[in-house]
Amino acid sequence: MTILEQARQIARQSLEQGRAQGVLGLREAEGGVSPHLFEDPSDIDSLVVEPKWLLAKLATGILKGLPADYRLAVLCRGCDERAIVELIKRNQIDGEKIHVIGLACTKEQARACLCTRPYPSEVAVGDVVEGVDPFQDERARTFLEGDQRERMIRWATELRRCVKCYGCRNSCPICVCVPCKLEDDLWVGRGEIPADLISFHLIRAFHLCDTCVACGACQDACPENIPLMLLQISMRASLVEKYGYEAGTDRERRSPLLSDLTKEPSPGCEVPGWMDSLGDSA
Amino acid sequence: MASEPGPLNPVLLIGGGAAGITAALDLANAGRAVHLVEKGPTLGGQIARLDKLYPTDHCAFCLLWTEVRLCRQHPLIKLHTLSFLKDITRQDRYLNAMIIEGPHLIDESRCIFCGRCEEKCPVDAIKSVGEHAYPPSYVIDADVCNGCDECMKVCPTGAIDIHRQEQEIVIAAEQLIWATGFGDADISPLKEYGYGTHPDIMSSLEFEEWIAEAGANKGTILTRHNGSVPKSIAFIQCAGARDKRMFPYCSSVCCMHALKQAQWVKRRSPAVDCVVFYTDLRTEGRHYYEYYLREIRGTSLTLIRGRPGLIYPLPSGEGIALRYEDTLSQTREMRRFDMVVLNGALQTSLTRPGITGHVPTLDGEGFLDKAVGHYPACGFCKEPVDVEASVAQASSAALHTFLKRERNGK
Amino acid sequence: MGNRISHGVEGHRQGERRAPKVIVFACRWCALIGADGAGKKRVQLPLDFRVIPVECAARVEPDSIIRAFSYGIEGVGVLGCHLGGCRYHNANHRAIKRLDLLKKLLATVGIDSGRLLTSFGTGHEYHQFAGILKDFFQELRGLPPLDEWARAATIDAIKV
Amino acid sequence: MASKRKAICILCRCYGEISDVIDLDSLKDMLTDHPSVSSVEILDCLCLEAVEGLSEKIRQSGTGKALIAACSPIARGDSILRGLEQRGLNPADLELVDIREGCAWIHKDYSKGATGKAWDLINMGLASLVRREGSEDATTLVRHEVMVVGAGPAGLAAAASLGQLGIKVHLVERSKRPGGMLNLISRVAPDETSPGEKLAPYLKEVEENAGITYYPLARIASAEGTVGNFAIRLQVDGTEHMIHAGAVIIATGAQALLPQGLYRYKELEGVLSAIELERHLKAGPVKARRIVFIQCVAARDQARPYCAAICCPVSLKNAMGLRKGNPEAEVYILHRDIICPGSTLEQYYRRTMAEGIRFIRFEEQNPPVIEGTDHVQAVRVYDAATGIMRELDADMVVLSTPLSARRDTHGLARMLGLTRDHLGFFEVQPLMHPVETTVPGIFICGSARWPVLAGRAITQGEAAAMKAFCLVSGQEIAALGLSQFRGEKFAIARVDREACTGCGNCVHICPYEACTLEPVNGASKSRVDPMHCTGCGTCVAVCPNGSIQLPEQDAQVIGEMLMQSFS
Repeated sequence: MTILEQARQIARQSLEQGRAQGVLGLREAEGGVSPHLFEDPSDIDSLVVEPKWLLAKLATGILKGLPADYRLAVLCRGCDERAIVELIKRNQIDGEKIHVIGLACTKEQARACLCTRPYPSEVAVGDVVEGVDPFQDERARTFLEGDQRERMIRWATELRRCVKCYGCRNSCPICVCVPCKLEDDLWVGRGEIPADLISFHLIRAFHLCDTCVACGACQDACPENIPLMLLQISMRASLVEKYGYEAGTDRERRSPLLSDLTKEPSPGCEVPGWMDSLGDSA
Repeated sequence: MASEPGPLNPVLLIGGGAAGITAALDLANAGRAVHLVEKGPTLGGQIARLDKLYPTDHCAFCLLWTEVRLCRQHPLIKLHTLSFLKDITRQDRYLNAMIIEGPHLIDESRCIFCGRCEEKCPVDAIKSVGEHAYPPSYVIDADVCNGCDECMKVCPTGAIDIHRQEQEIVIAAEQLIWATGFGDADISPLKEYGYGTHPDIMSSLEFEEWIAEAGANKGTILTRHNGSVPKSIAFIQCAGARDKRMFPYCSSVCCMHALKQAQWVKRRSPAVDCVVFYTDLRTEGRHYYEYYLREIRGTSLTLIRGRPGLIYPLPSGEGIALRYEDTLSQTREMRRFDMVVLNGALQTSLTRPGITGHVPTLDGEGFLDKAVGHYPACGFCKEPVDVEASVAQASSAALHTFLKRERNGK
Repeated sequence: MGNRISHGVEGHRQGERRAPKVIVFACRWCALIGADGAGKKRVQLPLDFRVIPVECAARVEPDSIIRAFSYGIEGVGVLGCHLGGCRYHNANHRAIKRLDLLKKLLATVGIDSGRLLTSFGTGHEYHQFAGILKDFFQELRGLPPLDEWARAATIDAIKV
Repeated sequence: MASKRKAICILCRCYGEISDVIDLDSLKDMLTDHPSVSSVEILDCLCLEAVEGLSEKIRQSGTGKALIAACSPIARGDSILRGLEQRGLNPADLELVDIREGCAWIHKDYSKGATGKAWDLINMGLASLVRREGSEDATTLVRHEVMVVGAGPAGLAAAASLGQLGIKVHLVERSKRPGGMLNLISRVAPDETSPGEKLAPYLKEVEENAGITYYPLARIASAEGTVGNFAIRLQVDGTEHMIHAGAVIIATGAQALLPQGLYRYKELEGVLSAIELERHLKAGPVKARRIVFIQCVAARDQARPYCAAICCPVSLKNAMGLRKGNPEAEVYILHRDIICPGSTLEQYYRRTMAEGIRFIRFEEQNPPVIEGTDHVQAVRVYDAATGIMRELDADMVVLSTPLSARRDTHGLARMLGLTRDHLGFFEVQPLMHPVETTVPGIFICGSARWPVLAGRAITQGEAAAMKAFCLVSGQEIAALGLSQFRGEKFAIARVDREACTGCGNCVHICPYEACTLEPVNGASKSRVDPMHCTGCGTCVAVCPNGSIQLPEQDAQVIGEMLMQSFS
């Protein structure tokens, strides 16, 4: 059974067995593909899984308009699921109302996204392929390693092409703030194109430091193909290395940046000894 | 000279250390007038002499900071610095106390800390009241001052008048709280410790000031006799304390104090070999034992149980010799150190000569007699305690002044 | 002449290049007291730094640090209390974690992480504060200037 | 719009300390044309003269805002501000810029540069001043009542003292009888008074004082509210009570640890824990001839890295007690260190030695061994001081275990938002505030914060009572955050409900649990409890779109300051 057939079958089942009143997925119609909320099992034949299309933000919007007892299933990929988890943690989605039909990405897709985790927590459709280490990728490395000055020039050159279309922000499944600091003179000079090289891009990047799920939506959306996702990689790596924390993988766990060193110790930070427990009081 | 206390039932507080400050603030916050009598030029007492505090390694001034400012700014607290209690006469409901204040050769309220006087003074009689004192100001050491009025001439605000005299003030108060704290005692009488025979044999409070980050050496560890980096430092516990010849009591703060100092020495120059000679390691306070474990684990600090029998400077001048028995290995040894810190001989400051009238009686060990204490006391002058216990006592002493009132009221 | 010492920190005269501009976010409870002490002691410091007092190092939002760089400021310092000494119940721990991560981001885009100075519980004495500042200026002088950003913007894209 | 507002600008010469380096006159000229400056003035020494006239000028200046360029707040600047404040000016309308310590004194040799820097500093100050708006008062009326949790020595002392001061007290106790730990012991160390004597005055007060209500067999079901007005629901065997209190004093004490599985406890006859010995001694003289105490049982080790402070004095006291029961009794105390700090305890230690109690020091790494079949016969111990292995005949062995934190307090801690250390004892503020918790209005005393002897527990109880009294004797409490070392209402964080996305970052990062999320038509929005907020601004740094701010120094201000920093 092909991936597509698997997907359709599961989607149909979850509607028929009433596990969900609606399935959010992609539909192929009039020769185009677009997101669609399937509520009638008979429509499922038009459901498709390609291309990669992030539905998390859409799901957020849809759920707002739906009755409280409505259960929504979303057919989505690893990154998309992680985005949903992050949105749940940030109180944008009610975790009760949504469940995920996990779709694993193919090797090619993983490589294209430099995805470290090209599969959802529970894979319903497709087969798991292991992730890619972005630091092994030739192109990525030119942006992450090597001489500092060179990197500075390289990034400046890239960012200089920015036309400030806000595509990166709008396409990001996590960015939900209204108003947004990127539209505030205080942080980013208004009416400057290219956008302030440092403030626009670094503020955007750092706002996502501990929530970025590395979906790559920002750079896919960028008309100038600025490799925006590469800004996140070193920060994500350091969070994993220091705290074993990866955004979107655990609904219960909050970002380690929100707790002090006694709860989430950080290597290299010497906290007064009497704080780190030598045993419990029981 | 007897006069009625004011409507706010003023309380007279003797001593502006940690305990005094706390009691003063508590009373004032509860709406009572306070006369805070401090013998030094500024508030803070012994804590102000300390560099770091155990077990949190806070800078001492940092914790004192807010309290001192609040004291200074509180409308109900009248502060008398450079003052001491001369005489108490007791009426039925209140007391009259004679305070000798000053002389304030420099009027703190007019000093803008421009430092011209210090610069001008030919005999270096003028010193800042303290690195972190609030408000920053200068004080003239009357004993050093040669009476030339250069400072008066250069002072732009007319804050200085070296001819000011001390003045007698009579305070009518309803209550009195003793919070006179402690100081370090001279233990040269105990010859075996060799105090005074070598500049690098010092008391732990001297040592604290010597290694203080705010001090002359900016926190670097140097010997006193030639400013070289010491290779080894010995901390002698219970020197002069738990010792019938001097103070039979345990000063209770010294064990942690020594561990703290050893740790800071280690932190600043890890090469220094620190040895603590102890009798019982009394780390009973909140989180103290963990602090101690951290010492042992973190820094290579040596603990030896035993009190040195003899400490003397080596004739050749290179260092100080220690004769001791390690009572846990029952071995007699002789060892050379560059510096020796004598820890333990802390003495209540209550035994100040010259107080007349209704003075407190002291028990055999020099503390305010618990049995005959007419007025509440708190802090070290009541019994040897650490900061936490001392300020807790202060608050409870403040409370007792109210309770006494209630009783009197009934 | 007790407190008239010169720390030997030269102003912008030193070095051929213009001295770097520095913003220091100083925690009121620690570093600001050091800065104040430096004043009391008349320690001579380089001109081109500005202190912005904050109640706690944790209050410093990364955005304002980034914004400072975008204004052409070449070094930003965040100085707070020692671990376990924070007035606000370990708030400074959170600052430490956050700023560590920010350094990573800055390094990624070629802004040396040394340009973001974070130091905790080390600046409360006048000599410590002066020392930190002096070393910071020294380090910044050694780094490639940030106007590379502006210049780089005019160099043609490098093919990758 | 606040940013349109102007301020008057006062520059201080400080008798040349400033004006010798900084060219104040040219500063004045530049400032006169400044968009947000209404008038400029130079004075010789602000702190000594003209505060009176100044306040008038400021008040008449229309905007009532003033920027004062003088010395550091840590020097004299602070007193200037206070002076103006006492003359009725709003601290939010005053800004002190330090151009002495912060500029003139550290750039003596660069007059020109220093003047430029002063200009920048003043601009930064103005940026913050003209934007700052005074916050409205947030106050709560104070309930003149206090709830005391736990009727042990500490709790009783606190309750009794507050009662005497005419404060309404609710004394809540989990068991039936008041007295706590003292109900379990024979005599009180070190003065060997009976628990009854010790507690008599406090119990009397609690009984007789109409203002003190005693709730035995009570459980706390829920707790809400903040300093000034806590609302606590009580379960008193079945029935429910509602208590309102302006302050809460925690005196829940600690519990005795039983030496399970140590030193053949429960395996041999005659091996008892200290608390069991207390029971026997309470019942009457104990007829044991050879008694061996072992100190630091399950204490000062890896699992329990703390010294419970009271075990040594207690063992000394019990040793004396046994001697009273049987003057012939041989008593040995095996210890790792005798912890008797201070004068009273040290005297007591010496007295017990004089009485003939024998002390043997052992080392952690080779603890004593209990010998015997079904009844203890002897204790073998390596005497560290002599290096001899000794065999002591014994018909009774007493194991001194430490007091450990109550296991059942975590619920209480959660309800009141208190933190506990890893040993389970309640956290307090460091050193200078030993009875104050991180939650305003909640105080703590006795062994709940750290094991103490009854005497000290009572002192702490009184200390807590004093703090509570200061609080509840007032009429109302204003919510103040810390700003420049003092309480200011404009230092408290403020949320822009429109912008808030409800992400909850502030809720999770706030060290004081001051932020909460509450539903506002569908969405959840953050809310700051002004009584809990201390104005540290940690939340500001993690708010993704700056919807939470410190009015004192909001993002606008920081941004402006950065912009002005190098002109």
